[in-house]
Amino acid sequence: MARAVAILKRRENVAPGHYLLELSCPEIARSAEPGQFVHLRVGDGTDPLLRRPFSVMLTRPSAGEVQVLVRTVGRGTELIADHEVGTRYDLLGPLGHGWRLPEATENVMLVAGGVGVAPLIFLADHLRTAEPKPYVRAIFGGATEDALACWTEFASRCEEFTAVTEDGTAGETGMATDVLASEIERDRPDRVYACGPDAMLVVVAGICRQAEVAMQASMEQWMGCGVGACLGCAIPAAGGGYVRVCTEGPVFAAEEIDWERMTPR
Amino acid sequence: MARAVAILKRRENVAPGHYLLELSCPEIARSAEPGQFVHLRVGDGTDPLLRRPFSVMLTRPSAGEVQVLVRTVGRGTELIADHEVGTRYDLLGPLGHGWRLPEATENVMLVAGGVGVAPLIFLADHLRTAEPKPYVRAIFGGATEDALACWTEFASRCEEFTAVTEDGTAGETGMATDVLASEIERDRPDRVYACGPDAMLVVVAGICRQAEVAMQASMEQWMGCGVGACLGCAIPAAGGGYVRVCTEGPVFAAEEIDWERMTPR
Amino acid sequence: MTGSSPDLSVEIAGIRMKNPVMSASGTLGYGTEYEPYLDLSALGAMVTKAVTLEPREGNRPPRVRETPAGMLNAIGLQNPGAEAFIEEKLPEMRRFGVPVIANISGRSIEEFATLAEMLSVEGVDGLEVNISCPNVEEEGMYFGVDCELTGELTAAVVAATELPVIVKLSPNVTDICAIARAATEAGADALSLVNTLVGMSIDVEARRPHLGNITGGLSGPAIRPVAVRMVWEVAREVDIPIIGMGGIMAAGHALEFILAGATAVAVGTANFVEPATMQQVIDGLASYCRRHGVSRITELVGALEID
Amino acid sequence: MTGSSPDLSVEIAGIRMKNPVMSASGTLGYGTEYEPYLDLSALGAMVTKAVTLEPREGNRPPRVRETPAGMLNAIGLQNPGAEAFIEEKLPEMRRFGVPVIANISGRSIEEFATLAEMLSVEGVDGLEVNISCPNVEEEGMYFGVDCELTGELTAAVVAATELPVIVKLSPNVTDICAIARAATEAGADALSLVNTLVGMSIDVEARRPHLGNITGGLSGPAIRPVAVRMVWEVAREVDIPIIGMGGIMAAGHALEFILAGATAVAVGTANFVEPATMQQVIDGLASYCRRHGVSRITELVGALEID
Ligand SMILES: Cc1cc2nc3c(=O)[nH]c(=O)nc-3n(C[C@H](O)[C@H](O)[C@H](O)COP(=O)(O)OP(=O)(O)OC[C@H]3O[C@@H](n4cnc5c(N)ncnc54)[C@H](O)[C@@H]3O)c2cc1C
Ligand SMILES: Cc1cc2nc3c(=O)[nH]c(=O)nc-3n(C[C@H](O)[C@H](O)[C@H](O)COP(=O)(O)OP(=O)(O)OC[C@H]3O[C@@H](n4cnc5c(N)ncnc54)[C@H](O)[C@@H]3O)c2cc1C
Ligand SMILES: Cc1cc2nc3c(=O)[nH]c(=O)nc-3n(C[C@H](O)[C@H](O)[C@H](O)COP(=O)(O)O)c2cc1C
Ligand SMILES: Cc1cc2nc3c(=O)[nH]c(=O)nc-3n(C[C@H](O)[C@H](O)[C@H](O)COP(=O)(O)O)c2cc1C
Ligand code: FES
Ligand code: FES
Repeated sequence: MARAVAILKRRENVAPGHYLLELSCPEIARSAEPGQFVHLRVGDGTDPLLRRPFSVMLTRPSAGEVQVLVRTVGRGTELIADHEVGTRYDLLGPLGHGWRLPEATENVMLVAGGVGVAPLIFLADHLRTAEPKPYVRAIFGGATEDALACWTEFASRCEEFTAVTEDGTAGETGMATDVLASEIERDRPDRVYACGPDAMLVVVAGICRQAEVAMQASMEQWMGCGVGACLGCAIPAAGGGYVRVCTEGPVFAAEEIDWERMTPR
Repeated sequence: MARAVAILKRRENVAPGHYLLELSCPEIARSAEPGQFVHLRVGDGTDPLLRRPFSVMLTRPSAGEVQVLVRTVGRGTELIADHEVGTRYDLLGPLGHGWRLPEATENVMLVAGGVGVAPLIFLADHLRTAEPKPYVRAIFGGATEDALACWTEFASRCEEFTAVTEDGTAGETGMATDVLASEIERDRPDRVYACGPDAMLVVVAGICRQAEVAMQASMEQWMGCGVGACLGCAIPAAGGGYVRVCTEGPVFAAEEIDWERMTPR
Repeated sequence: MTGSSPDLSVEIAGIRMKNPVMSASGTLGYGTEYEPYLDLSALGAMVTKAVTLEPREGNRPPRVRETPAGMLNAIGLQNPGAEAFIEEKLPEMRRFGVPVIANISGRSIEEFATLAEMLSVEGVDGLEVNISCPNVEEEGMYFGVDCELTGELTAAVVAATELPVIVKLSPNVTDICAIARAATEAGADALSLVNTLVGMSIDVEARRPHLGNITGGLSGPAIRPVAVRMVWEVAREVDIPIIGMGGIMAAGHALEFILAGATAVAVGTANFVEPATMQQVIDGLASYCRRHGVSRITELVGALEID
Repeated sequence: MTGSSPDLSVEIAGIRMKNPVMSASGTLGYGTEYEPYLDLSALGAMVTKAVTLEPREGNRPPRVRETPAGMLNAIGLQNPGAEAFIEEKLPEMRRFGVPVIANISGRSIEEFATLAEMLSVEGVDGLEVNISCPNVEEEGMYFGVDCELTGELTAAVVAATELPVIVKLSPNVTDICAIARAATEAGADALSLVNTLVGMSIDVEARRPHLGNITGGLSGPAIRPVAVRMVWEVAREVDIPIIGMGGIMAAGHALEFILAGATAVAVGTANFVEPATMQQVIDGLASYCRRHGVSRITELVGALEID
């Protein structure tokens, strides 16, 4: 947890509205753990004003390199999409608590929705070299093919991989959560790791509770400080009150969250 | 008076804190008259928010080219100083009323202070091809050599040229206004054209009134709209009330302005 | 317009507008200044710069200054006065064939009433009573922050004219709803909100205020959250139409005001930044309606969902 | 510090600070969160997040949202309560060796008084009375917009503690000077202004407010002109020291407040943007003083030149 300067080495438009940033940032590359994020300042003015949080997708410590996958949804991400190679970013990180790793021999399931794939790619990459190695299955869902950015990076790091789109433009047709349910039927995993839209995570949490499968989820919330000071990134905690996505999270055990109150209005 | 898109073809750091922009903008190149300005939007966001006014320094109608000299004084100009070749600017112009040209055979004096040289270079360039040609003398003053950006472009377009700096780092030592006074002594011009800091213009106006030399000045004021609608760019008018720099000006005959009230607080 | 295009027309106190987008007072001059950049005949309505009884010189310069995502202005109601307005400016504004609303500002209730009478002429479609101009001492501000005075002033203007009376409120108050109620109960046909927030900025090198008037009115995107909040609060208190304004730069911003309860919106500072803003907002509203299957823009007024 | 360095020290109601730069309540957590990014021992003082009698869960999410050059927040006074604060948080904050000012927020005058008593402990150097937190209904807001209540509340707190009492004013009022006078006459030792402006923003696609609390407090550069204006107005009305805040991102902004009449300044939202802001402001103030031959920063307080 410190501040760092990252220099944009490469920017690739990996899918419509999705940009893969290759950043040179030795500190983060060395210290980031799967599931952690960086809080990045876009520009040096007031538009945008606040930093923007992005999960670390991959690191190459030896090369001092960090990869981040950015989906354009507004002002900040659209500016990033236009940045030239050589752009310098001021960022805070690595921030938050990442995935708690499985017992070695476990059979784990990774469930990604859209750009939520980023922290799961990092996890899958990490698990590849775990000793002895857990068996890793993955489900990657999106509205259309366009939402499955970096799916090869994801698939190539898992033993089994299922892509699913709502419109059937890629992989199976349907929702990631449907696939999860049938996969649990077929071969119950010991643990589920999920990241994606709240709506998806709520359903995944429901399925896992039912099937009594341990689950961790990487959550999102609009952020102020990113370091635990402003209490802006609160989400409902199990048993009442709130937890901070930036500090207690972004990765939480399913039991820590009040999924009832998480349900999108 | 219309809107145009200008594309940055070349950006040269002609002096410390001074940038010469070569813009491709056929409409402005064709229609701009000496003393007119363009109202340029820096970026497409809210930082900065308002457009920034800049005088046209030179045009090459055939090439559809416009030159602007920018001195960095704040947010907008500093952003401009960093813009890459190829940057597209949205601008309004040419705006305002330019220099009223002299009777052909006149003996005219151009007095420039710092970046105020821009509209006078355009005027000098214009007078070069006037038929029959007026005799053009010029004085270019600044605090130091660094403030005499584009002096060669200026000098090369005048019959006589005197540079003057307060610290003597270039040309004579002193103020442009001192040189003007002695030049009027030596050989009284029929008309003086001046652009520079308010403090300088006030003194020039005083000298010209004394010596009964006709004078025109290009004035500055913070602007809102740039087109006459907001009444934001007011400066004191002779006989009371105010005139709009963006519409009645930026070039005014000395008699139109209340130099008393112009005197910097 | 094809059959499928949504109906953007709205009515504010009897003033029919083909769309809800108007110019904010003091930001479009008298229209002509923007002719080269914008088809003014496409607007829902045009609002004039404040008109006063006598001509006004306005404040000493500098009069405008940029601030973060906003600007301060202290123009000081510079205008040629009611007579000159009617003779010289009004005919110019009529040319565009859209409703013209005269923004009036007076020093006393009597002056407001006299102005209202004078401006009740052919070609003026409504009056916007500027009880909140923050730039001239002892004037607008004085009325707009007090319920009683707001009521008296409104009643006096309503009595002096047959025209629809729109009262423009100041955001520089503790309880905007109380002022809104006072104006409504006194007979206002509609409300405009908000005017500018009183602000100030300083040149720290010179140790002087940037504005010749020391303080000025803050406008632009910076104040939008405050303006939207006030429209939302007032819309739930009164049942006369509201014209919302404050930092509108795009259709999405206009929609914030409409969803919060505004029947129409006005664009001010954005005109200086992008002269085509009002056209862009009109087009953006139409496409939003299409995208969301909204056949009448009026369906969106106050349609904010709260649980 | 070399002999030639300017003296940045100031005193606010007996609280000695080595420089005029403090953290704004609720934006620096309890300090520890920022340890990796900033040397907190360099600050003039630290102000806590609001402390309430009982623990508070805070408001439903989302709680923050960016707006043009600003942000809306509706945290809702989430805090562990006075006891836990004193036992767990205060010792942490003491470690940095700078004055700690506790920001207190209550539901009733009694609760404020009780809080003031409870927090009058070793290690708390002053109390900032938050009569203006705009996020919790029937609370802060309720006091801060009324002169009488502000007076009563201030008097009650002053009577309940030996500590310096700083009253933090709400900008959401018609007459900030009246409130300032009320607090001063009731015995306040200093004033903090401003708290956040009440604002709101809307997700037009979802037709819902961005914040779970619907409205929130607007902070950041967007509000700076309003904050500077209020400090300037109040500084000419009262003779107790003022802590100025609202959109300070750099030394130049802090100087606007100081020239307008603030003895000290607080940095809030900027901490989220750039954790080193407070250090940068301190350094910038020193170099400004050198550049302008100012030997004591206090010489600049209220040094704005008006003619
Ligand atoms: C811990 C964490 C990790 C994240 N990792 C990634 C990532 O790896 N890749 C990626 O593309 N995005 C990621 N996000 C989301 C990303 O931070 C937002 O999309 C981004 O901040 C939007 O900025 P903007 O200026 O483009 O959008 P804005 O203009 O600020 O807002 C546009 C829309 O984006 C959405 N949005 C804005 N901020 C957030 C936020 N903090 N969380 C969720 N939605 C938001 C809202 O719907 C908003 O209406 C992450 C968010 C969090 C909290
Ligand atoms: C008609 C006209 C023609 C101009 N021509 C030129 C030109 O050819 N080259 C050039 O470099 N500059 C020119 N200027 C000045 C130029 O517009 C300002 O320097 C510029 O707008 C500053 O923008 P900024 O964002 O960098 O500064 P800001 O951050 O906005 O302000 C920084 C400082 O710049 C000064 N400033 C800001 N706006 C203006 C303004 N409109 N007029 C005068 N001073 C201002 C103020 O002292 C301010 O404190 C002209 C101004 C006018 C009115
Ligand atoms: C330069 C300028 C002049 C203005 N003049 C007036 C005026 O004469 N009368 C009035 O009621 N409001 C006046 N206003 C306020 C605007 O009409 C509008 O209420 C305010 O600017 C908020 O809208 P905006 O943020 O879109 O600019 C003026 C605003 C600006 C920026
Ligand atoms: C996230 C956040 C939380 C805040 N919490 C408090 C608080 O608990 N008590 C209080 O008096 N002010 C609180 N404030 C207001 C700030 O202390 C400050 O008055 C205001 O934000 C203006 O300063 P700024 O623009 O520098 O942020 C909070 C502000 C923010 C942004
Ligand atoms: S973003 Fe500030 S506490 Fe999490
Ligand atoms: S800048 Fe608006 S009238 Fe001149």
